[in-house]
Amino acid sequence: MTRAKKNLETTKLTKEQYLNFYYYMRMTRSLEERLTILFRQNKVVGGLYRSLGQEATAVGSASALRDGDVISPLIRDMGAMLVKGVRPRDLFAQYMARDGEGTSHGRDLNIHIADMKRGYVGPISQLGDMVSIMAGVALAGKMQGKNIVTMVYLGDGATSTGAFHEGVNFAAVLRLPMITIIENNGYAFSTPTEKQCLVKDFADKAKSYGIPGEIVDGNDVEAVYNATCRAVARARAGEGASIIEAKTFRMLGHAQHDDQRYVPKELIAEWREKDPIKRFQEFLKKNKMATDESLKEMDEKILAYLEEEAAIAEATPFPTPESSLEDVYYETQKHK
Amino acid sequence: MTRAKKNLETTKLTKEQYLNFYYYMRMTRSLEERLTILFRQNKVVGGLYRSLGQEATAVGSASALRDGDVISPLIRDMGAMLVKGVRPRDLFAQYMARDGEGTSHGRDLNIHIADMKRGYVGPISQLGDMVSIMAGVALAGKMQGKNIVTMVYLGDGATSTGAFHEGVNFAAVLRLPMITIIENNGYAFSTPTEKQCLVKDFADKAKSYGIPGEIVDGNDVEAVYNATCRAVARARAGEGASIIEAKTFRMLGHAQHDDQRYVPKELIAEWREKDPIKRFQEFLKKNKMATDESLKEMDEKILAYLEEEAAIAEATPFPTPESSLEDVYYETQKHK
Amino acid sequence: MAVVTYLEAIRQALMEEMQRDESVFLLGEDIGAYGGAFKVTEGLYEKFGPNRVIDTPISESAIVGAACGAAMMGMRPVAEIQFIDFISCAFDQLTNYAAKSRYRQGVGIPIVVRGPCGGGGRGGPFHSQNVESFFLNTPGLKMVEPATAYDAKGLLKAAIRDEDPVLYFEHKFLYRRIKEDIPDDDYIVPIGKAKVRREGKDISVITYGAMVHVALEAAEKLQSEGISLEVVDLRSLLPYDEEAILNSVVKTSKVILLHEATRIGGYAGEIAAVIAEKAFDCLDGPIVRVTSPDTPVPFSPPLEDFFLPNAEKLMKAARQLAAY
Amino acid sequence: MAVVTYLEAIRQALMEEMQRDESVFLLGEDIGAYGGAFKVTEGLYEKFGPNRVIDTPISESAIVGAACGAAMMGMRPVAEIQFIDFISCAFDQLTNYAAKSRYRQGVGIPIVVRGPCGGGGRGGPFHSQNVESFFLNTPGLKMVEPATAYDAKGLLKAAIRDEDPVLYFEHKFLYRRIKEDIPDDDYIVPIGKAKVRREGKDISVITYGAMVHVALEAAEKLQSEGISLEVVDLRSLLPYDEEAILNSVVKTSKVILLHEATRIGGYAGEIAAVIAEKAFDCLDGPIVRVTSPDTPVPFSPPLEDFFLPNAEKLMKAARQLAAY
Ligand SMILES: Cc1ncc(C[n+]2csc(CCOP(=O)(O)OP(=O)(O)O)c2C)c(N)n1
Ligand SMILES: Cc1ncc(C[n+]2csc(CCOP(=O)(O)OP(=O)(O)O)c2C)c(N)n1
Ligand SMILES: [Mg+2]
Ligand SMILES: [Mg+2]
Repeated sequence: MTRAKKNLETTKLTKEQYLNFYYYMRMTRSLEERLTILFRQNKVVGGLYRSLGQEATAVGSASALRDGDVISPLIRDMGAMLVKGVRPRDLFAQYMARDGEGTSHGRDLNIHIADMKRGYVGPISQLGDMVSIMAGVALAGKMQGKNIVTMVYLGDGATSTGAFHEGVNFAAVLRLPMITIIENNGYAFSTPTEKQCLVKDFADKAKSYGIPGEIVDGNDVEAVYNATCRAVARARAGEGASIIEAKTFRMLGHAQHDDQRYVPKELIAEWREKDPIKRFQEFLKKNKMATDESLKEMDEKILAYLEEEAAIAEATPFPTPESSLEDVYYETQKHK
Repeated sequence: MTRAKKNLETTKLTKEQYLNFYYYMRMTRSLEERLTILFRQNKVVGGLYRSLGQEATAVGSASALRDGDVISPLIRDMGAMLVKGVRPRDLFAQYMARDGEGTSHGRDLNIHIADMKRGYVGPISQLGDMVSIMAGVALAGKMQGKNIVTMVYLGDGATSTGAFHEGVNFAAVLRLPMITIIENNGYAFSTPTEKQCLVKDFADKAKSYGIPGEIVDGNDVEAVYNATCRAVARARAGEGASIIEAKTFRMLGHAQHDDQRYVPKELIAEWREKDPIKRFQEFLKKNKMATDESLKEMDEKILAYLEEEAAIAEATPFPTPESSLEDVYYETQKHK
Repeated sequence: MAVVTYLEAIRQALMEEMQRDESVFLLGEDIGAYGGAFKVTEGLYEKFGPNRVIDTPISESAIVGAACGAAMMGMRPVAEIQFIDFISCAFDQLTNYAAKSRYRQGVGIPIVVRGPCGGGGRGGPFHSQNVESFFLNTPGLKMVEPATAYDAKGLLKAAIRDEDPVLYFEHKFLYRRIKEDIPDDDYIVPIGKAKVRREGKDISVITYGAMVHVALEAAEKLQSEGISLEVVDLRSLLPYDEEAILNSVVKTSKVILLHEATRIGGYAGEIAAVIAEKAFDCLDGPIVRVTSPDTPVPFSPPLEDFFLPNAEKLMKAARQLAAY
Repeated sequence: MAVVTYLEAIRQALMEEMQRDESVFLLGEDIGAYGGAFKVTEGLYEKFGPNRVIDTPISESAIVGAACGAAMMGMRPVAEIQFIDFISCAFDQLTNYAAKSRYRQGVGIPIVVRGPCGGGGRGGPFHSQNVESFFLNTPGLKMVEPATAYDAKGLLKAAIRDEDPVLYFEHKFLYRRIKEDIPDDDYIVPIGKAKVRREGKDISVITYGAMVHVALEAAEKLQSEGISLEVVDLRSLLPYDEEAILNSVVKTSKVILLHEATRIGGYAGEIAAVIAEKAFDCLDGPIVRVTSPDTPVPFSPPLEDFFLPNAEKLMKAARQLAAY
């Protein structure tokens, strides 16, 4: 039965689904490119982080979820947030430290925003901590009979934290419907994976928790989607937690200020060939789901949409100084 | 070459070595029995923890080490401390909260005493923390060209801590000569292993760090010794860290106050048959290394020795109240 | 009304809150069938089952993290830390996730993290600590520490119903040593309100937890010497009852701050600062701290007895201050 | 003598100590070839190689733990925490292992744990914290925070040579903003000694870190108003220089305690308590705290600017106190 269900959920994608993959990957990249412009214009406050080359992982995995499911994204997972319904204006405003619904009202930075209704939690910077948070969300869902799934994203580097270990083990033992997506992009800041951990495949970490671990090509959006569907099906069937390792690559530095001179040029060149968007464009064309023209049209629509959204964000005011004193406790909460 | 060395170190035990195994296992058990009497006489301060049934793990593993190597024992590893040269009087005095060289001067409890010369570190109660401490000791040894090995003992329960994870991974990545002995004794306080972790074999945790993991019968002192020798040989050859899972059983409650009613009677009965000392006695006799009489003689010698040691400890005064103010900083250090 | 110990009062609060509200559940190490290291949760597993009394792996960070996550979904988790000393392993989750969530992402975290604190039990450096100061500089957290069975129950209920993360410190020395008649019906002790345990006119002793009893003992003994101590039991450490503190100082003009935690960086500093800032005019003498000395909590009886504040030490300080 | 920034002074101290003593080595995240997130260790990897400048996994607890273990063997590790906010992940190892080792097992832990603290850089809640109060109630630890390039170098050298664990907080706002001529030859700034940065007679401003510069700015501006501030730079937070504090209070009779950390449970409490206990007689006015308000550190420029103490806020408090 479980098996049947799995097949059901992982096969026969519709054209609409494929085009959605494209839409969200393209949107992610264009949004980040737009942010880069804002960054150069000194409108972005603080660092700017890119997910260039990793869009397929974020989009493919989040696309396997449904309403009610909750994700905890990181800086490389804007694509997953977009799939879950964040508005580009929220991200623009957030990066520009503006106020407004959908932002953190200037309290926190980059993608640190939550919308429990849309299904994303605002992570904290301390890497690994979100794993047990999402185990708790999954636990509550189970208690409340909601049959939801939670998904926590983190990088190869974050697997070294004690919090990662405690969180995954906790979810495993309590058989919680939580999926951990390890985005292995080759580096943690300047540190290559071989200095982070001796395993070649981070999916092997699953063996230490007695849960399924699967490796997937993180630059193949459909493969990511399918692998996630399998894990989601297990989770919904009550079979508990899973780990998915998405093998991908960080095509830019850790953040805008990092020129990643420590990354061998050949490696970057090699991975440029595997660009998930370019690759998916070819796939769509080959399978007659798109033409150069239709893609161009979609791209332009996205750009126009982002332009509007950025304008809305730019028109959003900064929060008022005094508002910084609110919301520490329920008793002083203004923003609900 | 490494292989040759391994064989060299793991084969052909002398009669003396075998008798030493027995001596230390017997000493451990008798010492703890003596402590139990002191406990009933209200002379032990705080809780009393026993390693009944686990003596082979502690003794076999520590016997594979040499001078200069450093261990971090836990409450079930008095046997390892004895092998490393702790005096029974130190343990008696320590459990009775007395002063004196070789104790913590009444500051800390049970086996929380250190002797860097003899090669044991005083653990702290926070489980898992000692792993990275011992990684650091190993790192220093390596830097100082000492070719020493460090060994950290912990239970099945402690593997759930983030500190365990960070410490083992750290040692793995830096290829440090550190051996982690996971004493899987079926329970962590009242919690059975299946509520601690879904893996059957804790040795599988090694797969998550890319280091060797070996399962050994923890009630077979020679097997433990041999497995540890293999790991020690790897460590000294520069091959880095290892995990050994010793499968054993906690024959008494977590501490004296715990009647372990939560442990199925059959399980206890089953493991009573596997008692490491009884089993080793048979082995010695079968191999003509001992007779009932020679064993009895040794046992009595041990008892007499412990009696003397306990008397010395009982005669040791409590620390003076004012001494509690010393040694917080180097500037106020009295005890060197 | 029934006579219950401090420990039973805690258990009652858990039981009643779980009965009252389905979203209340417990998680921690060995709290299920075993009933917890101190048997605080005894019987609750049998009553509410494994889904609401959850045994966890030895993972304090995950315990607190999972509690936060569940709270975000509308649950009301109560996490037990087997000894409060081990909360150090969850320091990060508490101060960075739980405390800041409402502020930075608009999502409240109504959790309670409770556990046994304090010395006097020959627990040594890792089973005797008082950890309140570690968390005092973290906006977003609340902290309470009851001194009586009545408050133990009422404060725990208030903590469970509170919308924010509350650290609930139960002094293990009091678990079975104190008992009192407490009402059978539902009541809470509001967070943020102190209580004057004994009226006095010469010196205000501001304290909390097990030290309240030390203060009362000293007050009783000093009466015959003509020194009248007022004993203020803070009950809530964060937020604290500034009004009650200042009222008492206005009345007595002299203050002793008493706590079991060590001196430097201890809780008294905060209260000294508030008084020295807001009631400076009323002060007729130095603000005196009576605390443990600046060492880890030692294990051996003569050392621990020397270490802990007691009625004699307090009386000595009070006599000096009275003579000032 | 050469003009160096605060950041360069830190790097010089590391370099010179590594040259002087083979047992000194560095460990932390991205500190090797990359030179650290703020480039503090830049060039050291090239000079001393991978065995003495060790890149680690993202494991703050293991970084501190391994440093402790190495120190027990006679090494002198200096651990970098990429942002001091992440020290929360090593809170347990620091307070329970490092701090208590000498006391409970007779083995000293001469480590330094250093990292960038403080706000003003639009770092938000997790890259701007001041964490000194979290550690103030833990006997066995030492803490320092330099305000000048000279002290940055001298205190770091003293910390490395110290026999006990020292937390060394470097204020990231100062990294490249301040510079000065410092001696080429070896010198240390002793731990536990404050420095009067500016003599004054009306009010003592007791502070440390980046706030020293705020205090100096305010002092300069208030001079024309006829208010004379004395600025005491604590430099060492644990132990602190009680004598210097009391001397200044005796001189001015009025005190403002200034720090960037938030108010409740902040460092000022300890100093207020010491003054209110030991210099009560000399006080001519309330002890005033100027601190950040009790919220996480907000990210957006208008919020962070509103949040942080500055010369205006200090001047306002000083005017009020002067008029008292
Ligand atoms: C506990 C903790 N330590 C250090 C950091 C600083 N830090 C932020 S991102 C990062 C690298 C993360 O690498 P990885 O997990 O592989 O994610 P990626 O950036 O590659 O997506 C580091 C070290 C942190 N955020 N949290
Ligand atoms: C971080 C931490 N959490 C909780 C405890 C309380 N505690 C002490 S021993 C123990 C059980 C340990 O089980 P295991 O690791 O299997 O060792 P065993 O006692 O079976 O040898 C627990 C929960 C602790 N010491 N440290
Ligand atoms: Mg990465
Ligand atoms: Mg066990």
